[in-house]
Amino acid sequence: MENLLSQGIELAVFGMGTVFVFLALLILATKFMSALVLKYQPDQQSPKTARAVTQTSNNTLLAIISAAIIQHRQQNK
Amino acid sequence: MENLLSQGIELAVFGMGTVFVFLALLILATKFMSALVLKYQPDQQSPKTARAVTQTSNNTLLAIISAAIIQHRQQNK
Amino acid sequence: MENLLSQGIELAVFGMGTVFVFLALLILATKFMSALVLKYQPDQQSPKTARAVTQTSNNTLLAIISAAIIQHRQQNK
Amino acid sequence: MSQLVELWQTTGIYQITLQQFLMILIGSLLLYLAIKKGFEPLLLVPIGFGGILSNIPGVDIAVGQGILHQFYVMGLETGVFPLLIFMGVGAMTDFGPLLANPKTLLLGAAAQFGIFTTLLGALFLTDIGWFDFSVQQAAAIGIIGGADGPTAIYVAGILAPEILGAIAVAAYSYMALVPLIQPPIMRALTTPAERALVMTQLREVSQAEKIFFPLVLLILVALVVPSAAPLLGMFCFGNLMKECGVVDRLSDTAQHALINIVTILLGLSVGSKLVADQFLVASTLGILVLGMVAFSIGTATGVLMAKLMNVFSSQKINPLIGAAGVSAVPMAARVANKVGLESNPNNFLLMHAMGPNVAGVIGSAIAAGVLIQFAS
Amino acid sequence: MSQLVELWQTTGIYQITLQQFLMILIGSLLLYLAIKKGFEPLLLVPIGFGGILSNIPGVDIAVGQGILHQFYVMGLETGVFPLLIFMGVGAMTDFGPLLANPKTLLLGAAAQFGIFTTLLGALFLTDIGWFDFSVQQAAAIGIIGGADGPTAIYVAGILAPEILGAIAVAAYSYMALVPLIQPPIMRALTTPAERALVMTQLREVSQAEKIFFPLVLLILVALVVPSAAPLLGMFCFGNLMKECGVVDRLSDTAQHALINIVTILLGLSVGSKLVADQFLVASTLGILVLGMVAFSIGTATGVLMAKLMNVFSSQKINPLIGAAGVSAVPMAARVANKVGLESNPNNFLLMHAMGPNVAGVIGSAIAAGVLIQFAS
Amino acid sequence: MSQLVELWQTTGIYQITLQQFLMILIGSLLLYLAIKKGFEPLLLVPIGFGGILSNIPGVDIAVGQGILHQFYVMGLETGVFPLLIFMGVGAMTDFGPLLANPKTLLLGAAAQFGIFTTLLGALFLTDIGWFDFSVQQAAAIGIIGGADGPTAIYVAGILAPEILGAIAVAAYSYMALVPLIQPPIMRALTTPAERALVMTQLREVSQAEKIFFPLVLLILVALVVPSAAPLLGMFCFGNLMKECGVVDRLSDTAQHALINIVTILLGLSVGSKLVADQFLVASTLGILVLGMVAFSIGTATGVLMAKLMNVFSSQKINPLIGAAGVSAVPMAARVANKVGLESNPNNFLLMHAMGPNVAGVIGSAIAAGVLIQFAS
Ligand code: NA
Ligand code: NA
Ligand code: NA
Repeated sequence: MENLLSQGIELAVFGMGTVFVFLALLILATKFMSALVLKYQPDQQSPKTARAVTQTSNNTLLAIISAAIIQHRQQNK
Repeated sequence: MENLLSQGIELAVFGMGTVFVFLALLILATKFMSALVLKYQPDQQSPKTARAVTQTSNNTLLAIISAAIIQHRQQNK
Repeated sequence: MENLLSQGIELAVFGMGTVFVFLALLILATKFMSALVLKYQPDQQSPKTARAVTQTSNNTLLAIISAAIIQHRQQNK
Repeated sequence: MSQLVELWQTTGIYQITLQQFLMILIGSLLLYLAIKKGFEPLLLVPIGFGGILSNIPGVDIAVGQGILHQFYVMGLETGVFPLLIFMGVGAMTDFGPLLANPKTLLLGAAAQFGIFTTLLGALFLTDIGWFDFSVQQAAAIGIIGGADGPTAIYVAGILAPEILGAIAVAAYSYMALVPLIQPPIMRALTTPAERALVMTQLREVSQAEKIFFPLVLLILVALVVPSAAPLLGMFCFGNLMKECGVVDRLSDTAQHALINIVTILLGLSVGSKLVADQFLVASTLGILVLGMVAFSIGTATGVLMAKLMNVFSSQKINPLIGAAGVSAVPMAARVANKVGLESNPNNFLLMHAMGPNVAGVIGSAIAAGVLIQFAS
Repeated sequence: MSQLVELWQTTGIYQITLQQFLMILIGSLLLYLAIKKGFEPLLLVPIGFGGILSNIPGVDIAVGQGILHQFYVMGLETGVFPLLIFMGVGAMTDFGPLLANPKTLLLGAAAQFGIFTTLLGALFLTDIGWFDFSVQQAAAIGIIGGADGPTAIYVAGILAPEILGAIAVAAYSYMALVPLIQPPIMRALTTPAERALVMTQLREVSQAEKIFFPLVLLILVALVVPSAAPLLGMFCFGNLMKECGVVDRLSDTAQHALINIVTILLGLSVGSKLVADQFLVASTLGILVLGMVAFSIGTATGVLMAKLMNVFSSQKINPLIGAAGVSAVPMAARVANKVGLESNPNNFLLMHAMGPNVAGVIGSAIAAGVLIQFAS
Repeated sequence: MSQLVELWQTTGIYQITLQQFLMILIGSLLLYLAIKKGFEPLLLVPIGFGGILSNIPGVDIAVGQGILHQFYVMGLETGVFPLLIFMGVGAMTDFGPLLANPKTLLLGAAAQFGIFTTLLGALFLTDIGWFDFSVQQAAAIGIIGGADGPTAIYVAGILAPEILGAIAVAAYSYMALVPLIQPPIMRALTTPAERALVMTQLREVSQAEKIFFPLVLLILVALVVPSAAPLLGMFCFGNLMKECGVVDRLSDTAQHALINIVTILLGLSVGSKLVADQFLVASTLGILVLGMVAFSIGTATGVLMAKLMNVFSSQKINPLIGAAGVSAVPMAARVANKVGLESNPNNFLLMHAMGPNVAGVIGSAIAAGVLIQFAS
């Protein structure tokens, strides 16, 4: 049973160590990646924004069409 | 073959009996459950209604936004 | 190896032949089918159109409802 | 030259048998009924198309490593497909009308007479030597009278997979034929005055009752007929997901993406049982006739039970809604409504008929449990 | 008469054991918590219902050819279900807040102390003879502290399937209890001034960074902890589908139809491990207690790490967001926000807490990789 | 200390081979092409990512019990994934333009020359000793020229699974490269006057014709080339679901949830064939080169056939639409349209090119049937 506990302690030490080392490395890697990206694409506009714009226009279009139909209806009354 | 038919009759009698007994029990259980529910939650409002209200408000919101856009367009004409 | 190539040539000839024969037959079958259809259902209206009409009415309905809500809001201002 | 002969021998024209040709015609007929006549198209389009695929000569589609056989092994031999469909149906079912008038559950019981009399009929036909059905086969044929597709397929898959194709085709065809089969029986067994009876409006049912009902049903199944628990368990699970209001995204998927995917695969799997050598046998004819008998008897006993209940109860029910007890949701309820309107244009039976209609689903699932328990 | 006895012996009333009855009550309790109390309903509704189904006497649902056992074999024994869920979770995760403040990754590391101390606790309890956990079981119990459902189920499925049911129930219950478990610990370890600390607003993160991050993470996993690659690989794949912007239809399906289908099947599969003879054992009690300890320690070490970081760094972080490092996305981040608002009504920590929150997912997946590598 | 060494030996840095590193680069290249260049992203994102996952050292992902290998066994060894994709593609295909001008089917036939000349090319390269392709492998390589992803994967899965990865990568890459590969060939083989030819507008096609077409096609396949029936059967089934108008919910699911789920799983499965020891072999280079040749020849023969048809027919067709006969739907049709606009700004060929485009799908499926029949 002594053996079981010592196996557990070993597992805990290595495990927690790996988790910390990994996430520390990930911090470095992430900062490095972000620095690279910001260096080479400083003012890149995200496609999400572009899409949002399109959608807004579609909604506007819809509103215009609705308005037209409403007007048409009112004229026919 | 006689055996087959008698097996069938037995199956039919027990089967139909089970179906009736089960559904009769279910009537009792359902009535009992409904009585309990009505006793302890007499005026419970169903979440469905609440949701429907939210949706209506959303539609109203949409209509308001549409109206605003329409007005905006008309002013810019 | 000679055998491999000749097997390949045979496969290519039969394969290409089958493809052509099949698609030629398909042309005939398709033309025959279209002729039959046009003969027996010359002025069939496609369900797609019917559905499109329904949808348009729905949109119109929506526009009407929106207009009503807008009017209602304006009256309450 | 010899290669050209070899090539010719790979064609379907060379290899096709008369039986396969006939089955392709039958598959086309199913497609015609589904597309042109609107017969349960969600199932009969995949079944009919699968039936055609299964009878293409010279290629393994419904046997061996063929795709339809793989679907069959994956979903029908295991029971997974019908149970998932049942879960989706549960998620689409509203027990409100049943909860408002629980005694209509008895109508759902009465309509299952069709199942058991047909079982006896099949054994009688065997007794007199016209057919040679085993008890298992007779039970699977009887369940056609349950008027519930997934239940019929589930039972047939367990008790008599060799006749699954014929049973599924019969079940879905007759469910589609409900508007033709039921009205004459309903009219024959009722007077115009009975048909014109207007029922009192159903009370509102609370959310809590709808949440508890599938649990009450499940517990009762567990205590009384455990062998029906796979079917009704999945059904109640679907219904609980719908009603509990906290897992709407799961309920939506169960009602749409999941049930649609499974319907496609189930239909094709059933189609794989339409291979000529399994379907073109004398027993198929017997199954088709017996299935029709099962439907008719279930309709009749449902109506008669309603009349019987009116003898003992002061709160009268329109006997037409008894016919909805066979299930065939929601077709049978619509038929009851339509026949009711004929006698009294102000008589709206639809919601009243939904009670026995879903009761019929429960009833036939219970019957299925009994048959699986004692016939397998 | 003898047949009536036989019929009676098929009923559940005759066959049910006390253990099965208790498990049906426990399943009902899970449904109550899920539906009435809102405890992680997406998982606890299927798990609870599956648990009831699994304890119905006299019918094979959770064993043999039963449907829930088939789901279990198909998806949990193979690891397919938790990995597909993880892919869907990846497709729903926004790494923006983490990318804006990468050092919060350390908080996600610190909160994994709960995993390993609980592992040691389980082995200690075995050492003193209270329980009899193997190293594999201890590791699977510890991972409850990861506060991540699919990770816990994936690890338990590999290391200790016999206690999978208890582990899943504990993991999802405690994730739901985060708003009760965490605040007292957070308040005990921080001063009002610390809790009131307002953090500087996060910078905008570009689309390109969001696309590269899952790839950077994947490569680092491949180089350092390959045993975590199945979990984090599927997670990064889902996230890349979301962020890359060119496969939106796949990303949508991963976030909706696919994850919903798998959630239903996974929940039912987990429910199949609630059969009485596997769940009603002494070790279940130990698992429930140890799981709670794991959560609490993880919360505490997350908060303490945040305070430690403030000692060394000029850019202060509010220690409350350290508690979000256990994962339990997004519940733990909301709790951090709520506790922060108590001390300072203008202190909006939600976005700041999302960083350690998703870091906790990565941290516990790494811990899972180590445990699978060394304990299996 | 020895444990630290052991820990170090579990890392990827210690275990990775040069081949695996190269394959991770290739996977990243595929992701780059898919995300940045828009190369068939729906397939190349999962394939590229799967390729990276498959080459992570020290963990079983693409072999044994690994998740990608499980997907492979489940869906590619069985043929289920490509057939379900084909069903979904069928449900998205509009045969209207083809029905309005059926003789364009011949263009879809002519473009399959690429398949068979490439097959011969592969065997010739084996004959002269540069490579060592079997007839099965040569056939699977040839099918790249069919410019149809699921067909290529289906054939390769049956005839030569060991080179499936290279074939899928080649097929999807070249389909994405159609706008670069085709125009020079098209310009070289046509005069400006030919390219400027304006075609007469297509007639309206009735709903009934669209419903009957998949059935006519299926019956003809059954009679003439049964070995193509699994592929074209599922394709026609999908198309019938779309056109018949009575199973819209199934058609919607086949076009969205189902095809998306299968696309994710198929892509990852194909990625599992990018393991270094299977992909980094000399034959891969041969496959990539031969695939390009196949595409080019198909394009050329499509154009030439159109010119040949103009010799014999009074109703002239623009030879550019012949290039669309390779399939690569809808990319090749768009390319034809674009090249046509260069010569005549009022020349809209898109709808005219859709006919040969979908004809090319049929043509390559027929070719696939012949190859499976005679080469397996
Ligand atoms: Na029924
Ligand atoms: Na975690
Ligand atoms: Na093609």
